[in-house]
Amino acid sequence: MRYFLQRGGWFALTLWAAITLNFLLPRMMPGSPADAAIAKLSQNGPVTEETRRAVEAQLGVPDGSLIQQYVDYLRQILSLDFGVSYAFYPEPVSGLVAQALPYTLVLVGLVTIASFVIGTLLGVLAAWRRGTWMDALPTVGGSFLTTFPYFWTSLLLLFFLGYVAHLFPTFGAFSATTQPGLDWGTVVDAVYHAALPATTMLITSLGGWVLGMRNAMITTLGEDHVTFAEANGIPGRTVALKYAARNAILPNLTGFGMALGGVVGGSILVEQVFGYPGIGFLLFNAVTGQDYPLMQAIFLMITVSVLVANLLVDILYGILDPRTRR
Amino acid sequence: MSAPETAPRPLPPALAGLRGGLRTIWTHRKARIGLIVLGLFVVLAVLAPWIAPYDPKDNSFGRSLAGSAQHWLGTTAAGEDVLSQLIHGARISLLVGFGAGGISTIISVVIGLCWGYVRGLPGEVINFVVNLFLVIPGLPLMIVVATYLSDGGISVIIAVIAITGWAWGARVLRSQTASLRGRDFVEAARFSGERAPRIIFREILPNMTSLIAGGFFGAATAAILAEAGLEYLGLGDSTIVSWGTMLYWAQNSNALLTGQWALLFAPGLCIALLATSLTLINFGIDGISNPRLREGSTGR
Amino acid sequence: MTGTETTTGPRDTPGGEAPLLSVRDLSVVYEPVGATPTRAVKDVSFDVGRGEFLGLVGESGSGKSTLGFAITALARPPARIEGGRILFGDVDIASMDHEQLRTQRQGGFAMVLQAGMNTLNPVRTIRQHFGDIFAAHRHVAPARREARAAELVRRVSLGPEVLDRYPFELSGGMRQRVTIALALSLEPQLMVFDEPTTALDVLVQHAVMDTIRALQAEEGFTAILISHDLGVVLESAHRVLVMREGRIVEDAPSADILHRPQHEYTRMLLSHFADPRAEHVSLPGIEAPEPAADGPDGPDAPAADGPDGPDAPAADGPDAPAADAAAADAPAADGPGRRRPGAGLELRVEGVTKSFAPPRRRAAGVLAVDDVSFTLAPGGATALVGQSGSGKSTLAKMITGVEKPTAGTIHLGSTSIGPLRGRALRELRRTVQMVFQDPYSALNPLSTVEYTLTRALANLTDLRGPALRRRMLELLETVGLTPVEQYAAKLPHQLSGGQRQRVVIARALAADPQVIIADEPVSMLDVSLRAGVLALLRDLRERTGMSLLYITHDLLSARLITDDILVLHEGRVVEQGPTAQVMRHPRDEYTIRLLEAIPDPARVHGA
Amino acid sequence: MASAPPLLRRRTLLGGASLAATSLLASGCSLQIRSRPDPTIGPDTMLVAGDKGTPTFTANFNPFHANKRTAASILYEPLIWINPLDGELVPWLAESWDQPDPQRIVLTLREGVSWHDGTPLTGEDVDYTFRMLQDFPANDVAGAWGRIDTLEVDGRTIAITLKSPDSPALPVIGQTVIVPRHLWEGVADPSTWRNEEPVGSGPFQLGTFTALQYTLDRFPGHWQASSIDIEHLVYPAASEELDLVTKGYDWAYAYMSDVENTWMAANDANRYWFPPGGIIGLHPNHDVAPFDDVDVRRGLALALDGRQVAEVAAEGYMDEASQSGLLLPNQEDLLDPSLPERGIIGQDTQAAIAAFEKAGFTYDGTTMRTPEGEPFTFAITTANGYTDWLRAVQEVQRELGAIGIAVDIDAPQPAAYEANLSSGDYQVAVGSSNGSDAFQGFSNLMSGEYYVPVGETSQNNRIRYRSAEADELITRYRASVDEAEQSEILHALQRLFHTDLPVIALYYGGLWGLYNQARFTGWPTAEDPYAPLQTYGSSPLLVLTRLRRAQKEAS
Repeated sequence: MRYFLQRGGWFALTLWAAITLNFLLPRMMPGSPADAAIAKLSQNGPVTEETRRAVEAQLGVPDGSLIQQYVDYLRQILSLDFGVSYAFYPEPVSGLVAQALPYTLVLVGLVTIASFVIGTLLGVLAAWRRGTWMDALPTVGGSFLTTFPYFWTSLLLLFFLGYVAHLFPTFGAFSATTQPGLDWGTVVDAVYHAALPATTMLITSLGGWVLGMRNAMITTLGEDHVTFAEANGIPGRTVALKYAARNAILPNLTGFGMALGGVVGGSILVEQVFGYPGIGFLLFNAVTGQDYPLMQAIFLMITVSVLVANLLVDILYGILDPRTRR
Repeated sequence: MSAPETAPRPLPPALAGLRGGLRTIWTHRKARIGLIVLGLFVVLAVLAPWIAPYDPKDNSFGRSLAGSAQHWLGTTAAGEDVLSQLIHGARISLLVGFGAGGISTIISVVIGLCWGYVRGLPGEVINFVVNLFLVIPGLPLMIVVATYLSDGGISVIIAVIAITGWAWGARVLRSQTASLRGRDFVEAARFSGERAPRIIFREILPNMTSLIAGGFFGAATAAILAEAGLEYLGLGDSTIVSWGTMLYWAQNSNALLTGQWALLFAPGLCIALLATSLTLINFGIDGISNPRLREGSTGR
Repeated sequence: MTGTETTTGPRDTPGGEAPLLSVRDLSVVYEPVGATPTRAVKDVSFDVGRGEFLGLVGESGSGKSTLGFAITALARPPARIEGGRILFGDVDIASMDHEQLRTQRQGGFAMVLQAGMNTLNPVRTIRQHFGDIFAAHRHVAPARREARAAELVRRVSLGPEVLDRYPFELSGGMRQRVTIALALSLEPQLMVFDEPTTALDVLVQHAVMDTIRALQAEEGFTAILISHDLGVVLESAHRVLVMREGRIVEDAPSADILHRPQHEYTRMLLSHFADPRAEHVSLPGIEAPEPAADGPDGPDAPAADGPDGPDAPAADGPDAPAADAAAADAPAADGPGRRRPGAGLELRVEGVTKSFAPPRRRAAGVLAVDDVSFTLAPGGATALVGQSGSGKSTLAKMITGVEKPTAGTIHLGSTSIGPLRGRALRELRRTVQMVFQDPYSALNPLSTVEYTLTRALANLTDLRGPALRRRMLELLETVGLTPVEQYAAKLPHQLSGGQRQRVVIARALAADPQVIIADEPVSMLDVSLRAGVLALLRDLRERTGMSLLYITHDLLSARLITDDILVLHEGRVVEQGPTAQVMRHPRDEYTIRLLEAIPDPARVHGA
Repeated sequence: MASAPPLLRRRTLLGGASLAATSLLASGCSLQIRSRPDPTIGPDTMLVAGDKGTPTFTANFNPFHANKRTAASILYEPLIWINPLDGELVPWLAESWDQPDPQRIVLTLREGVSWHDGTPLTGEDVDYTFRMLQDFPANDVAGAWGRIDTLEVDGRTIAITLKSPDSPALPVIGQTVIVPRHLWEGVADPSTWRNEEPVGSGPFQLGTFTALQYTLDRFPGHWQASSIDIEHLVYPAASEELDLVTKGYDWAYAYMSDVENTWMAANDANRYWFPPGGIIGLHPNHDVAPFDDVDVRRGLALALDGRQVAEVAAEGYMDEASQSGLLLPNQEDLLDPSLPERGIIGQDTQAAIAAFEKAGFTYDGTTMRTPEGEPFTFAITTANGYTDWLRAVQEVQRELGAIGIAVDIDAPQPAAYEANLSSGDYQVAVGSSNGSDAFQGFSNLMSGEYYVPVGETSQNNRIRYRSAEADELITRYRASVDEAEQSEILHALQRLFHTDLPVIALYYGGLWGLYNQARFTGWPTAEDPYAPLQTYGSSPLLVLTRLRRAQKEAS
């Protein structure tokens, strides 16, 4: 119980720190939102002072002291009101995020879980069949794929499978003519569109799990209790799964919670390349458009989801490891 | 060191350990391949001006030329020789990899070791900060910081990557420090009148060389990939010649459309190869930190 | 074929029937990646008859555990069976495939690994452990499994409630019993016990060994007991194999080993074995003070033991004899002005109590040390004896200022140690020093001997430059590590355990301390190395006049080098007095139990 | 070409390493991307890459928003259509106008115009629109009310009094798009209203809208309905360069690298036309020494080879810019004939060094030194991500390096770039200036009334230029409604621009029009430059009413 309370307290503290950092970071960025908007406009020709005034009137300029802004910000967060986006003026931030979130959640969430599960299983296999091709292939292959830059893999897949072979769509999360709905055709369409981004993220993240699990597993396989289980004639599969993997997965699990942030980060590049309307793409737009409110909301959301994932992992850890339960 | 040198001493222990470590890495087949590949890239980088057929910024050639005897990998949309850029690009990637990897390793060593050594409130505070850095998603943070510092060139990229990339290493080093801290020789050093900084950095640190080296290569790998990502997003310094900027320009000038896809393919492959070489070396280093991970089969 | 016909076989098994296990010309080689291969077992041959209790004894590195793993078919890379055969019944286990090997574990050979935290899967309950074995071999009907598991734990003197526990919820002794019960559940014909009691407390060790003996007698399985402790082996086994450097140097019934050892090595091992309760106790190179010499003034016994050479022959490896020879001359190195006995400070411990905060809320706090008082006279030697958890190490930490007492005071001369902090605490290191338990971990593996000693000297003395280096070499000479220049340049891994412990002692001596606290200084050393270190400690005390607080669970060593003894039990002093007297005539029941737990082969095999 | 051919040994060394890549390359060369139009798109439907999703569309058709869907500019119409090429005014909703004196404008509204819902467009709508802009300045993007004093609508007559003699106000006010009063009046805040179901008066009305694509349909009730030959316009969100080439777009606006081998190679009927749309130049900060010295500015201009810069920055598709401040050839008829070489200042290194020496600089053959004796170095600020600017700066860096001037490149993110320029926090910047309205271009750049010191922000005259002569010319122009006089003043401004070099013109920024003439004909070209091929702004209004379906003509 104490363990879970401790985790909860840590969660709350980190959340506060993340929220505060989130407040400060965008304010450190140079140039105002109006500058960003004008930069965008000026690509279509010189912008006059009159236009700047109109833009500033639209976007408003952050006013009040920093502390006042901070108080307002905290109040807004408590009421889940993130204001109006600058880059997508006059769209409310919450609407934009709500629109993008499902895509990323499904794409990143499913891919990460799939990658963790597949990678971990391959890692178990690699350690168990150490020194054979079942070890070498996932270990070396996986770590090679892991070193592919996200965007590069995306570009290659997009180019060859999308534009050259015409096997997969090249843009978006669904067909241009489909109105998103909850029928079977939409689902198939969505899966079809998610295939390339998902493949990219899967192949580039798999290696890490394979390696992590393999190393943990090899270490565990050298433990006395595994030797003892073998001395007791317990079948290999049971030893591998219930004795070795069951213990080896614990450190890997912590890594899982931590890695989630990295995967969301990686999705920025992937979504960018595939024109996938998720949080990553939105964040990129927010950053380039100097869109404080949107940036803050997304940043906060990513941090909170990583925190929540970590909390869940911690709870899962507590369930999986009887030693933490006391 | 106050010990006077009267007799010639054998190799200092740290160096001897290093030599032994290198030997262990070398015996590891995968690590050996990694070392060779890394060595090739280092040679390429160091000798770039002599190896590269042209100046990487010389744009006096035809634009978007296909591969030919003069330009094996063709030219860019600006009329620069792709092969020369590729060779020179190794310099930046190695610089960023080793620079950012080195700095973030130093940060993680200092923080990780102090964190593992101190007890009580300071430890809790460090714990909190490190965990904060761990949960804050790295790339978005990097993007924000890079945008903030966007006109400082490659050193800013290095700094950004280092600042955002040290936390995991610190965590790993902390647990090792905490376990070494319980070893008698640390207690013994205290009994010898040693002060904390010396115990941390002279007694404990050298015993984690392999772990630190592993962390360094890991951080370097991440840094190389991060640099490429930032440059690709146009958040870096697009005037330098690196594999990341090559990809940026390739994407920008539609290398895929102009058939210049060597321009897109080669830098990515180089990044992957360089990063892989570091990962492979880490296989060997893992074997030092954890002898069970040395090559071999379980006989199953 | 059967092993009995081979004339090369060591000897016929009792009853003359076919041996259960027959090992022929077995060689096992270690081939670690990136290191030179070493042969751990060399051409070993022996038979084990049905129902026999065989002991396998040897010091660390003798290959006894490797042999144990090989005969239970558990050798894994980098270990590899290089040659020879292992016949179990009439089957060569090398010919069995993976599945055959696995299935025969039930009713075949079982292994009980060295006691430790790790023989049981930390995330499975004891019941699940039993369940896994039953499920693997299906030799117990599902309906009977629960009852069978309960019965098995009862056989090792545990209640059925342990079945619901996770391993971390059990004490070390309980875990080892569970391990034995699990091995027993296989109904094996042969059980190999690999150091089954090594990491356990004396009393628990004793009880577990009793259980093993009783089980063997009841169940009639064949047992092989692997241990470094000749006493334990002689007490339990019918027949003993003595191993050294991969070879069996002697194979004889226990009584013969005890009374008529043939091999020089066996004799050496035996010579390091003594009963602390005896009137005269001596090990090679060291002799306990006579019981009559009870006074706190230190031993009247001839101090001639020291110069005899601290180490036994063939003890510390190839370098040792030279070192010993030098140590004999060591007193000459004592410069003028060294303190003589009786000149130092008195250590007074008065009503010291230490309690730790409860690990969890609502749990009771732990009272580690409870109202302990004693005085260590200048130049005196006091033993602090007790099991792990008795509070002896906590007491040592308080005396060295590492921990602060909850109540009571500790004085060194007129200085109160409790309130010392920072700089003053570092000052204390000049007078109170510590010798650590594990010489393998007490030296930084990356620092040369010279560096280690130089740092201590630089920090704790005012010596600098050449004077410091002279003193450093002098220290090495004092602890008998000569030629000093050569030892100064060595790294810990180039030294044997005994030599390392000498370096540790030299470091403790750097500041010329008045009190040395030695925390189990020989418990990690091989038996043959212990006497040398003990002799050195005693010798140093006599020469420099420092006082010694000797913390141990080993009564024999306490008897050898201390004058007074405190027996600690659960934080309290249960008995106190002159060492020899307490050993010979213990009054407290706990002291008696401790003494009785000492293996006594003579009891089994006759004096 | 200075480099020697690579040594043979180098080749063997690298041979193995690049063998794989080379063989892959060989196969890669054969991968010619071809256009694969969607066969379901009919001959009456045009695929326009005019609106890039980010990555999806949000429904915002408020024509006053910066983030509006680009098609909002076709759904709504301005009073006067202004040609982005040369600033020519074309009657649109206003069928005619008059400037009786420099302080008054009278416009006459066209008859027979109706909104998409059938309601007629009247003076009331015009009146409402201007009142709304007055009430919600955030919507007044062009700044009409910065110039209007009073506005009276009487039937079809719109009478405007200006705050001061300000004849150039006509295009600014005339470009205002008119919105329907009957639908907008009820909107609480038109400055934040998204107008998701737009009703305008333009030649096309909104068809379907999804997050990834929207369509426009021909508005049969349009006052020019007979000129509209296209039934549907499709705007997909996926309009990356790769999509442009492969998806069979009829009209796109994008800078495409190596256009001959990409866009042109993908389809036989693909064409491009890249007229100039602005001047990319070096904008010195006139409040920072030594850039306040005209000799330094002239030295810089003479040291640079604009042709080479254009070649590098725009792959040779754009020309060296004239120092007249005009877009040539678009504004050829405004050019002062007395300017030598049509105002183009060629590279003349000797003259450049002489100019610098006149400013007190010294050049020793390797390093240019300031009058103080320090090596002359300065930083050029450009925006990160504007790749052609970056290429241009790199070329400038190279060319100035040749006369011993070391140039640093400073490339902050676009927002920071804007902030730096507005507040004067830079030495020299790359910038875009001038444009279709020649006078507006000079005025925005050179007018002293916009001057603010470094540290304060202004969007106009960010170079902090002050010249009594310029101010006098600008004031005179504003007070003039006589075309001959205006032309004469423009000539004087060109001469001033040419001699005083407020900015150093490098090359023309292009208007990157790409079109396919297979299914639609009548596109503007260099021979018939009636409008640029911008897919945004009001250009499409004119282009779409000129295009004809090719197949119908054939049949």
